[in-house]
Amino acid sequence: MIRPILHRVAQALLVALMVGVLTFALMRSLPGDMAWRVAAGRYGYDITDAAVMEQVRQSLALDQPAALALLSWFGDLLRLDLGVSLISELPVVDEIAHQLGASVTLALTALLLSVLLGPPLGVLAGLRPGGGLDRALFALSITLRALPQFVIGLLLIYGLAIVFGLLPASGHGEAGHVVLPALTLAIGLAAVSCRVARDATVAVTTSGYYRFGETKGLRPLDNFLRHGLRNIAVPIVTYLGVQLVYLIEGVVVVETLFAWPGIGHALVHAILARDVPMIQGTALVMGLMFVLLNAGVDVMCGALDPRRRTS
Amino acid sequence: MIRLSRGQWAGVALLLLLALFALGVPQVVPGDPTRQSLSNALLPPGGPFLFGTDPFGRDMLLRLAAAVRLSLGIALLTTALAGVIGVALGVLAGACGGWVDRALCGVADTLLALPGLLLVLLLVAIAPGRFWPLYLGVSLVLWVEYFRMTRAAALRIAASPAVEASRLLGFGPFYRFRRHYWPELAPITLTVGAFGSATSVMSVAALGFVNVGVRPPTPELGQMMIELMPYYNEAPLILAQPILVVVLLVLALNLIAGGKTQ
Amino acid sequence: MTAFQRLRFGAAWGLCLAAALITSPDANAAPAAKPDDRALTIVARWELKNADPSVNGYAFTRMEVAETLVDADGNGTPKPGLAEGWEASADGLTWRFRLRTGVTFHDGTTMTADHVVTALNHARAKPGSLSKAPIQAITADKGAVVIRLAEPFSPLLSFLADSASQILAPASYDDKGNVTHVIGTGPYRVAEFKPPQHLVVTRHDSYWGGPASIAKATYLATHRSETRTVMVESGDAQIVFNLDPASVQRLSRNPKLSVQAVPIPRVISVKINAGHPLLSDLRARQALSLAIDRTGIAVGILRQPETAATQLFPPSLGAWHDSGLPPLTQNVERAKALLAEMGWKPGSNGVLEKDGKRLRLTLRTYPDRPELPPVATALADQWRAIGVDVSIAIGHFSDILSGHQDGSLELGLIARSLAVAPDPLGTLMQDFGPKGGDWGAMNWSNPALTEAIDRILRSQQAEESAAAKRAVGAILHQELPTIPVVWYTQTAAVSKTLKGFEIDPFERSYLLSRLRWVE
Amino acid sequence: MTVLIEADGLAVDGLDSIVRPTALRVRAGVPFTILGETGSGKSLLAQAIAGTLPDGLAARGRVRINGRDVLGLSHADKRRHLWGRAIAILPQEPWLALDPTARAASQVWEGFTRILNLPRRAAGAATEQALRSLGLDDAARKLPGQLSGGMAQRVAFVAARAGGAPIVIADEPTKGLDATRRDDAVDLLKTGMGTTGGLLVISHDIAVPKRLGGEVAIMLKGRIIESGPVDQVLSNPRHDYTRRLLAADPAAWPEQPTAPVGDRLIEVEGLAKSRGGRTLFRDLSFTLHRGEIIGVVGPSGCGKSSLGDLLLGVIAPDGGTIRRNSSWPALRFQKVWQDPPAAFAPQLTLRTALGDLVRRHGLAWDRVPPLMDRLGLSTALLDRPPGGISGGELQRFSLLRTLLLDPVFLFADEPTSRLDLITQQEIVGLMRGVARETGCGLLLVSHDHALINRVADRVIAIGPQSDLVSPQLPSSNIASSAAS
Repeated sequence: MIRPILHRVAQALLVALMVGVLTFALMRSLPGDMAWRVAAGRYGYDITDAAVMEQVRQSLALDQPAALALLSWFGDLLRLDLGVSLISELPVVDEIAHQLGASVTLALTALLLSVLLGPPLGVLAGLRPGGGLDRALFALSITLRALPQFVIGLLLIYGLAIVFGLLPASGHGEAGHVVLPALTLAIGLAAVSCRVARDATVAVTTSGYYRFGETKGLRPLDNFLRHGLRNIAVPIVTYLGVQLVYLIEGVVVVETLFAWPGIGHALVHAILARDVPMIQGTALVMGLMFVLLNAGVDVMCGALDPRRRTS
Repeated sequence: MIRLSRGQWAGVALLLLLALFALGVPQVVPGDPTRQSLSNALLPPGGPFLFGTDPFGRDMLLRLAAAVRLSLGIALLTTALAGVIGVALGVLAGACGGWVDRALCGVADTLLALPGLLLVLLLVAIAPGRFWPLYLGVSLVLWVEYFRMTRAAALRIAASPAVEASRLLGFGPFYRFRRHYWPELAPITLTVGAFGSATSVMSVAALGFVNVGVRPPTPELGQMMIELMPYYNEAPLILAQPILVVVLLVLALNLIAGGKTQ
Repeated sequence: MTAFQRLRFGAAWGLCLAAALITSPDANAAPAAKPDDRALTIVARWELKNADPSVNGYAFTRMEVAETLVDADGNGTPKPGLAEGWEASADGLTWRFRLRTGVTFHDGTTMTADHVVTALNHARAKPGSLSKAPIQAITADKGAVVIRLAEPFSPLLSFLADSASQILAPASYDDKGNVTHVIGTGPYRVAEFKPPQHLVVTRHDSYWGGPASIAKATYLATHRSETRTVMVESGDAQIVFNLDPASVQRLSRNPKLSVQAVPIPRVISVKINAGHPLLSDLRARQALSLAIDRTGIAVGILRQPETAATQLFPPSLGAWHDSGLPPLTQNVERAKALLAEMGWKPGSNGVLEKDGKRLRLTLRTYPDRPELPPVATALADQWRAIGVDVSIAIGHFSDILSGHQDGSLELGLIARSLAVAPDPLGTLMQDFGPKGGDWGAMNWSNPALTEAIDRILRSQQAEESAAAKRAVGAILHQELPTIPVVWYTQTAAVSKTLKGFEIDPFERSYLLSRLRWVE
Repeated sequence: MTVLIEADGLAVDGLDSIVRPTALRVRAGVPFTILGETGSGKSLLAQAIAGTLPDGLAARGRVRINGRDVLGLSHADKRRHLWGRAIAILPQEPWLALDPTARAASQVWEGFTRILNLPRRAAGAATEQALRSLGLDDAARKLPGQLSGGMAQRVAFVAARAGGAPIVIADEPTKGLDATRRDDAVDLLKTGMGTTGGLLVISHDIAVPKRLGGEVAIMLKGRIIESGPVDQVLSNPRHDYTRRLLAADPAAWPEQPTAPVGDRLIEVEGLAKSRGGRTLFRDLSFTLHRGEIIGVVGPSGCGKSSLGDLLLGVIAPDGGTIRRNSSWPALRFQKVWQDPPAAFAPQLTLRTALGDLVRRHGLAWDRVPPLMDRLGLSTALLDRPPGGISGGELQRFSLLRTLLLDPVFLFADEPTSRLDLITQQEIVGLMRGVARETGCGLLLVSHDHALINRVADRVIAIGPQSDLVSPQLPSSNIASSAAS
């Protein structure tokens, strides 16, 4: 149990290092003058001009050497200080604290919905491989996986929000608002996890121990509950770890589409506006969220699979 | 060498059909996919233009064909680049083991610590509208998958008696790669490649969606969708085309990947 | 886990799924509250950044939280705001503003001249119109505010009407003069301010002009036009601004909505580097202008035929628009002839060549205004028809500004507001001054134009001013330092559950206090 | 004596008839073994009786268990109802049959609660007792992955029988076990049966019926060719196949004369090797001469294979020296593997594989046909992939490819442990012939003492407790202490 924790801690450090160096190097090499972007981001196109930009340039101390700026960022990070957004001039931590809640709500709702949708269907299909449900689910899954996330989102909006008026299309603040964006993410996740569940079910039900459970004399339901469920769940939960990448990436696209005031949305904007502290802050938090969720998956795997605890 | 299932054949057939469409249309229908004619905007399919026109009066048939060429081209290039690097390093790591393996795994783990889209977004932001950051970014994300799969297989193959036998029988590393590794890696490469291509098609479209992809007027599927999205009520058949094409492309690639999940 | 527990788990999981499916629509069930308490949602594309008036002041004046000393009517003519009236000295150097009495800030403080002076001085220190005015001092004098100028400056009133010049309570500022809370005098007060998306306001019951009808309103910034359209279609928002052209038609057919479009003093034009060897010749600029099918763009892309620009100033700018000017029209043959006259000859692919060099240019534009990329695409296509090979670079709008500064810009397609403050004069001084302007002329200047602008600045007489304004229009029309393409219309879709909706052409206010719910 | 299982005209139909109509009787207290080689249909016969035939195969005829006709049972569920209650079906490979994520005790416990419907506490006590009776106290809290093969075998046995079924059907219960463990497993089955239970065992190993006693049936190509009490059938076989089968048992092989000693090939002095922190052997010294056969025995995992690999130079020793006669290049030191299909590139036809080898070393293809002839391989096999021919044939090919290189040393690592008895005898015979005729030194590793005993000139026994046992003992003098 110590090794996985150490592994995740190392990964978290790696994320911090990578985000720091990468975003810094990239942003420094971006085309155009940073002061322009910052001025533009702050004041908008009607007010920004050369004079405004000059004022911004002086206020930002952008002439600082890159290495020094990077070092000071790491130094600040150690003190849990992510700096001040160049655009809003508010502390990055405050902005992220506000956005992170929204993103986590979205991500976790999506994960929950996907777990409710995908694996149960996959298990049902896997119990009768080659059956009608299996084939239908295969077709559905492969089609859904061929749809880009934003298309799924738009289809859902037009379908559920406009035509049927069931759900609010966009916005934030009420419980109902999370459903569509979360569903958009969840459908993509479920399309894959139902196949994982299906394959796992087939593998388990054709395994020697499942067969042994039957010939031992266990009733099918007993056998499924005692030897099927846990063994099917292990690969599904493990796969959740793989899907987290999709989730985090999806958050970027889906938040933009649904005007969800989360961290992915903030990241895209920060990149466009060249708000280096925000980019580093958001990328760092997203990376750490990824690591943390992965650690959560580890814990769940450990809880499900006693082999992890003993080996 | 690689035996394809029925579904995989269907995927190959579909992909060939799309490629034929992409390459054949310009041969049959003369014209320029970026040529506008505002008086012919949003003509429905079936009229003077077989697939209709977009809001700028550009021929959808030509645009779709060009967009498929672009998507396939990017997909092919990125997967090929990532494939060559990934397989070569994967075999190297798997077959050599030791510090080579540890070093390469370290690099791969580092890249995996961060979601790929983030990497691509940052790279694309360096040179908006250019192709190379797209190629580089997508390849950088894809090669890790090749590497991991190839390495896992190579580890297994390297430990197999067949490879040991080959060595004892006096065969060199190239022979072993050709006769032992490659036949087993080929199907994996195909699967990963098909998945990678699908990922690449999707990523490029998603970047088009956040306006950081290929620059207009070059026809690109994601951007076409966004351009046409507002007309969903007015010209649904036009909007459906790029969506359908993306779905078919990714579907074909997913089918080739064997409907597998990973 | 025992099997029984597992079974229970399974049952729970089924229930959860069912519950998710059944309960989620409830979240959207129509609010059962009294009509009076209904909250209004307004969606527009501008994201909120912070409380600084120079950065985000427009959001607070639009939501009627903050007000300015001087207001403007639908034509941009100054009218009393927090100042009841004003007088200028004969030399035009001293302005005295009489303050409205009985005005209270949202924190209950009564507004005094000192408060106003403080607010204006803070505004002067930040980027914005006021910082560009030749102000010597702002002082309080017996309940009035006195502004002393270094030289006569006719657009002062207009500058005071700029949202960046809004009057806030002293408690709004911190020690360094930065605004931390927006405490204004308007009919609405800030209830919640969550950048980048949310601004919630509630009615300020002791507003000097009497309380508004609608109790609560939310401003929601939504970047994508598709999303905005969807929100008004699904009923999540009652008012949506900045519709993309394609949605305008669709939304106008929606029986639950009405769509309004009002011409505003903003114009899409091509900014030209007149110092570029290919573009320094007036004939080249004329040829580019003649090649443009403005009506085609207005109809095909903006879907509003009347927006095709016939000159720089749209008719909404009253005194500046000169109907006597010959309209800008398309004449491809004439354009080709002009280029041929300059010595350009058709080369391969129909692109013109001279001395082995191809006529190739790059047009920069930006996607913040969703119309720009399509217009750029159309322009490139129309220019190609006369043999000019133009490639499009869609990037950040600051690329155009920095391109202006470092001289690398060739062509830029911009959407320029001619009236950041209600009077376009300030904008014109900035854009077409002797050194050109970031958003205007580049490597181009015209002494006659400078002189005409100067005349307007100093003029105290309407007639003299009008003649000078016509001269300005004529010079810009003739010389084409920028090529106007289409004028702007502000579009909005409004739910029919509201009445009294109007678009302010100067985008100063959403006029919330005039709205009421349909009974 | 009560007849517990009674089959008449029992046949299994697949694409073609796989098990011909067969009759057998299993009586209480009398173990019954079906003996046969791979593909003889013995497993299918057992599955037909137990009702566990794979999809696509159907049984016909009549099967009575405890006097009840089970094939005719209208509903599959009723058939299932026999499982665990009337018949306990012991899995082939117990380590694959135990749920890897469930602790050993719980896999036994569920039989008591779910099938016998004991209350929780009583089931717990019963589990504890059942495990203790087989010395599995320690195993209770362990996961299958933490159990040794023998322990897994016993846990599976307890789990299968927890439902209280009197009849045990065991399919290849000794597969993959070395001799000692094999005997333990057989004893376990026999004890478990008692005097009233039934026991049906499927095996390819003659040692099983020998130790079990009771009755035996010999199966060949889908039919029982001979059956009866073990003593009678094995001592007085009537069928020619049975006779060959018995003769193929290494114990029955004729003694071979030891070879005259040739040149020194490999000299080993003070050799030591450890793996995973455990010493496999140390201070091992011996000399292998040309034409000599040295046998290596020991329980699985004791380092037999490592010894061979050390001699080949594939792995390096931890201590001591290995001197190979430098007159011959490394290429002429070769190896034959345990699992023939694993030692060939699966996608290549044998013609391609051999062709590659011939080309690589500039040999003439002419040399291949005579060798094939001598190894008893038909040329038709050349165009098949390794997976397309039998294990015995493939093992001959692996011998063939080494012979093309004129080996002076051959390390044969359990070369016949995956093969049937008769094939084993043929392959070992060939190897022996090669060693004697070409003067090739042979290091033969096997877990089968009897086999080594018959073939080797000298024996090295490696044991787990005693770090090193008896180098250079005469073959008649195998240290029996090497058992675990």
